[in-house]
Amino acid sequence: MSYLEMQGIIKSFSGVRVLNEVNFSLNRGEVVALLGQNGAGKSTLIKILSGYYNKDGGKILINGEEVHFHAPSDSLARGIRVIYQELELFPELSVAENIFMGDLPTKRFAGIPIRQKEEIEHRAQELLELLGEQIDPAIPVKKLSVSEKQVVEIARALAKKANIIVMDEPTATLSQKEVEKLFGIIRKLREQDVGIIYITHRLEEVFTISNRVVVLRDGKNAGFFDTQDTSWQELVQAMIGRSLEELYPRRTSTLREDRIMLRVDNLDIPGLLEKTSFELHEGEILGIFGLVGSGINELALGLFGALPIRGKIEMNGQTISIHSPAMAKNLGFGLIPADRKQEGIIPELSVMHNITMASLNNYKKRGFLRRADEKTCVCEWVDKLKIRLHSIDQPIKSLSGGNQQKVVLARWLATQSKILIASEPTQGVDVGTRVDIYNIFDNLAKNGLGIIVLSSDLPEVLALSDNILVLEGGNIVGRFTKGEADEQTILYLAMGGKEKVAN
Amino acid sequence: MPDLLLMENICKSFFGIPVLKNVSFRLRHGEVHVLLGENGAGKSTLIKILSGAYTLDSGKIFLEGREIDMTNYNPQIASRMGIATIYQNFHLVPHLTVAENISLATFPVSRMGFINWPKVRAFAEQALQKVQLQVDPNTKVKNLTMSQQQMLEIAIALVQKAKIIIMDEPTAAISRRETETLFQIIRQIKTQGVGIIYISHKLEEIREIGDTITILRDGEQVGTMTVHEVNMDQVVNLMTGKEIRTDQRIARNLRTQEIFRCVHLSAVGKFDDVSFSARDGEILGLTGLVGAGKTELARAIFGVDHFEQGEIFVRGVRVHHNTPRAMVEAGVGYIPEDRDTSGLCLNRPIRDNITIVSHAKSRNFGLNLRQDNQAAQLFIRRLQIRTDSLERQVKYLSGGNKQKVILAKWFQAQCQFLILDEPTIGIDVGARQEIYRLIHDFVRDEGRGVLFISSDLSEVLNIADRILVMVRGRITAELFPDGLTKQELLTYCLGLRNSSPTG
Amino acid sequence: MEKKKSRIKWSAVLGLLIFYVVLCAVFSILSPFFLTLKNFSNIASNMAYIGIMAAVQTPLLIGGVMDLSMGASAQLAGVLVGILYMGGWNIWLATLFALGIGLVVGFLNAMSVTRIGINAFIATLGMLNVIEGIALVLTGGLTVSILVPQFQFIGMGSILGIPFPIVLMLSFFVVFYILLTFTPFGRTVYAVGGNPVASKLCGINNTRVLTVLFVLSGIAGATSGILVASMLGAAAPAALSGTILTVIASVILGGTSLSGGSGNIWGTLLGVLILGTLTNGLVILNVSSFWQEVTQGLVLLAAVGIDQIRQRREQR
Amino acid sequence: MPIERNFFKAVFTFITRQQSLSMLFILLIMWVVLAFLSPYFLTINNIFEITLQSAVIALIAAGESFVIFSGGIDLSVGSVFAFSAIIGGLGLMATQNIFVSLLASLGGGLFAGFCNGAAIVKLKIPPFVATLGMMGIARGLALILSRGIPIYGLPREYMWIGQGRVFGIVPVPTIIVLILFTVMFFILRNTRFGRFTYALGSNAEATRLSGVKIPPVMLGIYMISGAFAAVAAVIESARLGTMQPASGSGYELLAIGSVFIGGASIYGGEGNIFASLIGALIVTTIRNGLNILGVSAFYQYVVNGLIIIFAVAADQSRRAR
Repeated sequence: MSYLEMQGIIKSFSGVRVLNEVNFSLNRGEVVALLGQNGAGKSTLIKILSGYYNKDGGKILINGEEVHFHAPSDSLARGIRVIYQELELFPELSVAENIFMGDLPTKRFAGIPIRQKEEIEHRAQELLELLGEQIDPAIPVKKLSVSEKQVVEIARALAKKANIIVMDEPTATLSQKEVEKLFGIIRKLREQDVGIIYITHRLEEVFTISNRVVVLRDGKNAGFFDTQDTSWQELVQAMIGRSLEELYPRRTSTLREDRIMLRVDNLDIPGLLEKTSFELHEGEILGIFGLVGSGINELALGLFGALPIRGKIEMNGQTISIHSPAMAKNLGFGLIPADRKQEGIIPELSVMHNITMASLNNYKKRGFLRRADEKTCVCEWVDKLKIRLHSIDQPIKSLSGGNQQKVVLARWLATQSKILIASEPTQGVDVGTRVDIYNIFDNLAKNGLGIIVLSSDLPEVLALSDNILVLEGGNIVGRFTKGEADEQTILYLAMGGKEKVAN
Repeated sequence: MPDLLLMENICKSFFGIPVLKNVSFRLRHGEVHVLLGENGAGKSTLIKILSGAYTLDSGKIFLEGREIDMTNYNPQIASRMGIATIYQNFHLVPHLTVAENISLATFPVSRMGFINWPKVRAFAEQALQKVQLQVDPNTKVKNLTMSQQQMLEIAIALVQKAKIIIMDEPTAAISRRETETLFQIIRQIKTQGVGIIYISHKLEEIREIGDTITILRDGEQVGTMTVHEVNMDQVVNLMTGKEIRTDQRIARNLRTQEIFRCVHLSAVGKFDDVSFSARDGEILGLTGLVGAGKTELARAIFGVDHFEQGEIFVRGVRVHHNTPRAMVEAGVGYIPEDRDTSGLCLNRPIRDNITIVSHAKSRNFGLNLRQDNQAAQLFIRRLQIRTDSLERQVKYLSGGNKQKVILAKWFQAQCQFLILDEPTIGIDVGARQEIYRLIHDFVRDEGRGVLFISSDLSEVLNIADRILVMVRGRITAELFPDGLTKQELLTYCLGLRNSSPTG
Repeated sequence: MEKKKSRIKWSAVLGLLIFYVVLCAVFSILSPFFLTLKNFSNIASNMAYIGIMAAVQTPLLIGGVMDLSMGASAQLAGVLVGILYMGGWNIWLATLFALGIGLVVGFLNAMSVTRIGINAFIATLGMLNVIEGIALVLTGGLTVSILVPQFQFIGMGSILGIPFPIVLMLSFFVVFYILLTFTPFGRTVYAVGGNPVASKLCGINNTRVLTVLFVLSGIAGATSGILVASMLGAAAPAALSGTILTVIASVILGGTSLSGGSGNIWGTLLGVLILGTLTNGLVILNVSSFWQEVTQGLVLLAAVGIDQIRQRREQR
Repeated sequence: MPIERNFFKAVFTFITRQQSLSMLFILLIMWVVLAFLSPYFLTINNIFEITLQSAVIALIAAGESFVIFSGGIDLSVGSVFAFSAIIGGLGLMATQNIFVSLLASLGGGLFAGFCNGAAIVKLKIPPFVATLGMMGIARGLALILSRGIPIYGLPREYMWIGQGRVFGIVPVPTIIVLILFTVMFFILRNTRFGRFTYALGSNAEATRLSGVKIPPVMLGIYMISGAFAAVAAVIESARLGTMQPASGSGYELLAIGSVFIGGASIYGGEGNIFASLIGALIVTTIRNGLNILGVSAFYQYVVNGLIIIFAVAADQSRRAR
């Protein structure tokens, strides 16, 4: 039985589980690295441990005895101390005063009698020496460097008799030399029988300082390792859930052969696209691959009515005509345009307004918007798609590219689109979000949507699609089902080759 | 019987940059010889030398065994000797009739000095028959279709007793069916002993019509073979040059002198404590995930945005004012990520765009238009910017050519250190290679360096001599591309590993 | 981050409000006649026609377009009422007809902007010339008097003691506030101004949005022309030609961006009031009316300049 | 006959390819039509009369051209016109020296332009707003300085600038216009300043990133605009023999209209200064023609407006092609 045991911790925010039965343990005198990508649930776990959040389920045991933290003070009383990235020090007060902040009698808060001051400075000195640091306890904290401030925080934790210290990315703002110094201190703490939870992104550090590694992924335990017996490849695989060779998720859904949603027959866009025909089934992800300038973009815009098209389009067996994006929208199409900045977002408007822009009529009652309905819907999608933001009223231009893309995606999900046309859906999107988007697509397909992914990223198309079309010079030059497609042939066709490559 | 045409050891360089290196080329009677190569490989230069548009630096050309005197060689002589070129944009007079066009060079004149119309007509009918073109000789040329115009050009070449016909991408603008007709004609004129030099990218066509293939890459002849002995796969490899990466690195001459250095650059929330230096002749790659702060860093270095701390040195001299102006004066150039919105004056002529930097640096009141034109002309040729006139507004150019104009503007101003931010985004594969080549050429001259910023890992691996990795605003690794795999580089970009950066 | 952003939005209006209060305080210290209910109702009544036009110009600017022909439509409407009445029409019928002409003018503007694709600034600049010319031609450059008691109500009457022009102006502001904030249409206006391509690809019919805006603008122009004609009891063909710039100035003063996509209708109301109060205060202080133009120009420059500097500082 | 149709089509495409050419063509057609309609129109005197009448608008349009080519707009020119006239008038009253007066006018225009430029460069106020503010300020100052009273009693030498004729026939303003337009044409074409003016209008960010110092260029552009308003003011004062604080109102729209009729792009970066001259001539010809035909002068507004709309519409459809 370890000193600290967290068992089956569950936490949800607005119905979305961010921690799902997470286990964690820590002994005194041990450094355990907590590893995971952004959003894996590390900080939520820590906030439950420090009493900021109440857990929805599970148990926390200290020394074998179950504890309940209702507020940060409960956790502090148990000797758990978190050192955050943004240090929580009082810059105007001296080092010693900062270290003994909570223990100073209130009457001395304004003016400390000289003997007391000497006494706490003396005790502070002792603590700092314990950590092997030469810092004058009398000088104000604002004069210290970042790493020295960190030492003060650690000293403060020791002064509070902390048994467990949590360090949240402590090296993010430190130079190489300061990092080494910090590691020295951590080793000293270990000797003091303090248990340390070390949160980081950097594998190198994990190997230098930790005894054990706990990996979280998507709010779940993804692995427990002894540092000595593991390799960084193994850890990476645990973190991102797959080996680096395949960043792409496995498809879990299958298309329904019998239900053709969309049949496009001899679609022409004068000068840009010729005689394009294809079918889209319910629950299918149709990948259309082409190089820049091959016409994939135009095809997307044309299907959505933004370019004039000729040809026959059938939807669920009925012939339809699409002359404008508005018409396409009403028919149940949604478009994620390739050029997010120019065609996708409305930069000045808030995230909420961007999401509901295409579905305003859904929240209308007697001609007026019901903003409560709108907000509910937006919050729902923000949670479902894990869009990272501070507030739904924040202007979309302040989000990262990946999150902006999710907002555009949410816009069409909010209109309950049946067919999603995604043109270069992951261009300019970071790796993590990319994986999210793939998973969302997979999920949508499972729910019966038809998705057309037009992309110039070949691995993406290969990994994602049920069927693959290759577009070159405005013509479809190849058709493949998932199994039979290989990278080389497709690329060859897309570059204008005509016959299959030998071998 | 001697070969119809023999070109031996042709060398040609523009302004010290070799575009043809010892190329030899042989054309037999009745042969279709395909000239293959990426854009910028030297195909068109070779053709232009043959047709008299360019002079050659060294080498010999034999026509039917007789050496051509190259000293006074020009297009008129070439056509008199029976070398006809059929360009993509036809050299016909649209407002004249077919018959008039055919007789344009040699208008049959009666004794009185009047045009002998019956003869013109007879001549035309005879010519049209040679290519089996069934049009009324009295139709205006502008009323013909593209392929008819092309046939007409061939007809004209034939009546002028051409021995060699050069076809530059003849099928680019015509339909598949018309292509068939063209091939028929080609087969027919082959039997008359005419040699054809055929330039195309379409491998399929080459199979169908070609007899021999010569492949050029970077001005070098990398292979000549007959069509049935080759494997198309091999051709593609030769063309794109899988070894292009090693080629480039071997060719480069790294010098020890430092050309650019920045020290401890920081801007809150964007990047933190960035230091690096670049050497003379070096392509320094900077990579990282989207949002790592690369663009912000580039903008700050060039003075577009401000930074709070740090210093910048160019050739050891500190640049005091952090404005684009000061950087330009110090010899630094910047090619922004978004070409259209911050790189080019779209509705100004190419000439104005190319010369703007040198005008910005000059202190004169007036400017010399002729000098401007010459300078622009020089760079349009040197960078092979595809345009019909230097007065053409930049907005009509393709993405690749736009990027070349931006490059030209810095080359023209004799900039020494060039910062390129995602220079190949949205540019097609062929033009990409050209841009790499230009960057490569740029650093070959003494006293120049490049900071190449890109999120495309394979691109960075291919072009850079040294790679800096940026993770969340900090440079976390300095790597060398040799032996480095894409996967490894990705782990660095994800921040999973770091290596100590240089100070 | 989010808090900071919304603070920026409101601080523009708040800053204006503070400025307005200070302005009023200064004037009431300098003159005892300033701080009276009567005087304030005067200010508002006198600015009502500007306010009406500004209330509609605001969504136009938010939608990324501009209507320079508004003042001219006002002029034409006033003149039309006068001429038709003299021609024996019923006064209300004439008013209705004038409003109809305003609608047509707006529609024509919309056509040349959306169908032909002329830049709104130029299209409405041309339209300004055209209708100003028509008004001059119709009257021969002379003033037409309209002295009809029931018509005078529009300009002189009051409801529950509040002068009718103020009621009219405020109802325009309230209606457009509701339109912009609580209806899908209002939301789409912001989208069209913020990024026309993206809004089109959201399935928004940009053409329809702009058409509605221009038509509303024509009607609002006509309304304020009728209001002025009723207040003065006469319509002069060149009386309102310069007002459009005051209208745009007050909208910009209110914090609406010229590049479209953002703006606030209450800011516009404050902008109108500030310009009106400035004029009124200077009159009360017996300052030469010539100074009014100078101060108006300076206030506009100061407001926008300060806003720019603040925004740049926020960005740092 | 098809040939003839083709010929006309060719001529038509040639003319419509360049807006300035098509506008020149329209001007010539107007003159021909008017010559048929009225025997008085195509007399040497009347032609010079048109050039004389157009001088003021043409000069303002020349300054406005710089601003519009650089992607901005100057709404203050009408007020600056009155302001510099009054400054010049005061100078004349004070010293009775014509040169002082001329310098004062020019200085007034330059100063107003400088303020516009400074507000745009330093305070980053959009040109539309900055010059809208200046419009009120300059007008107010003109009224204040003159106390709202026109200045009369100009010396004969001064009046010569507006009323004199060289060789007894060519009006002095016409000559001034020709000289200044030629100079400006060369400045736009053959100087760095001109190049930067266009570049700024085409893409200010790209220009800045090319190392061009934007502030002096911007200041220069607006000062030129102010200076031209001043020159126009001198000519009008000299022609009418009086300097009026209320003069010039509405001229900004006429001048802007002239530039756009000449084919400049509203987004900047394109345009030819002589095309603006043609625009000004068209505007004036309409007024002159209507006068001669005895039609109410008020129609000129209607025609002006229609021409602006049609000119830009034609331009638009050509660009779309």
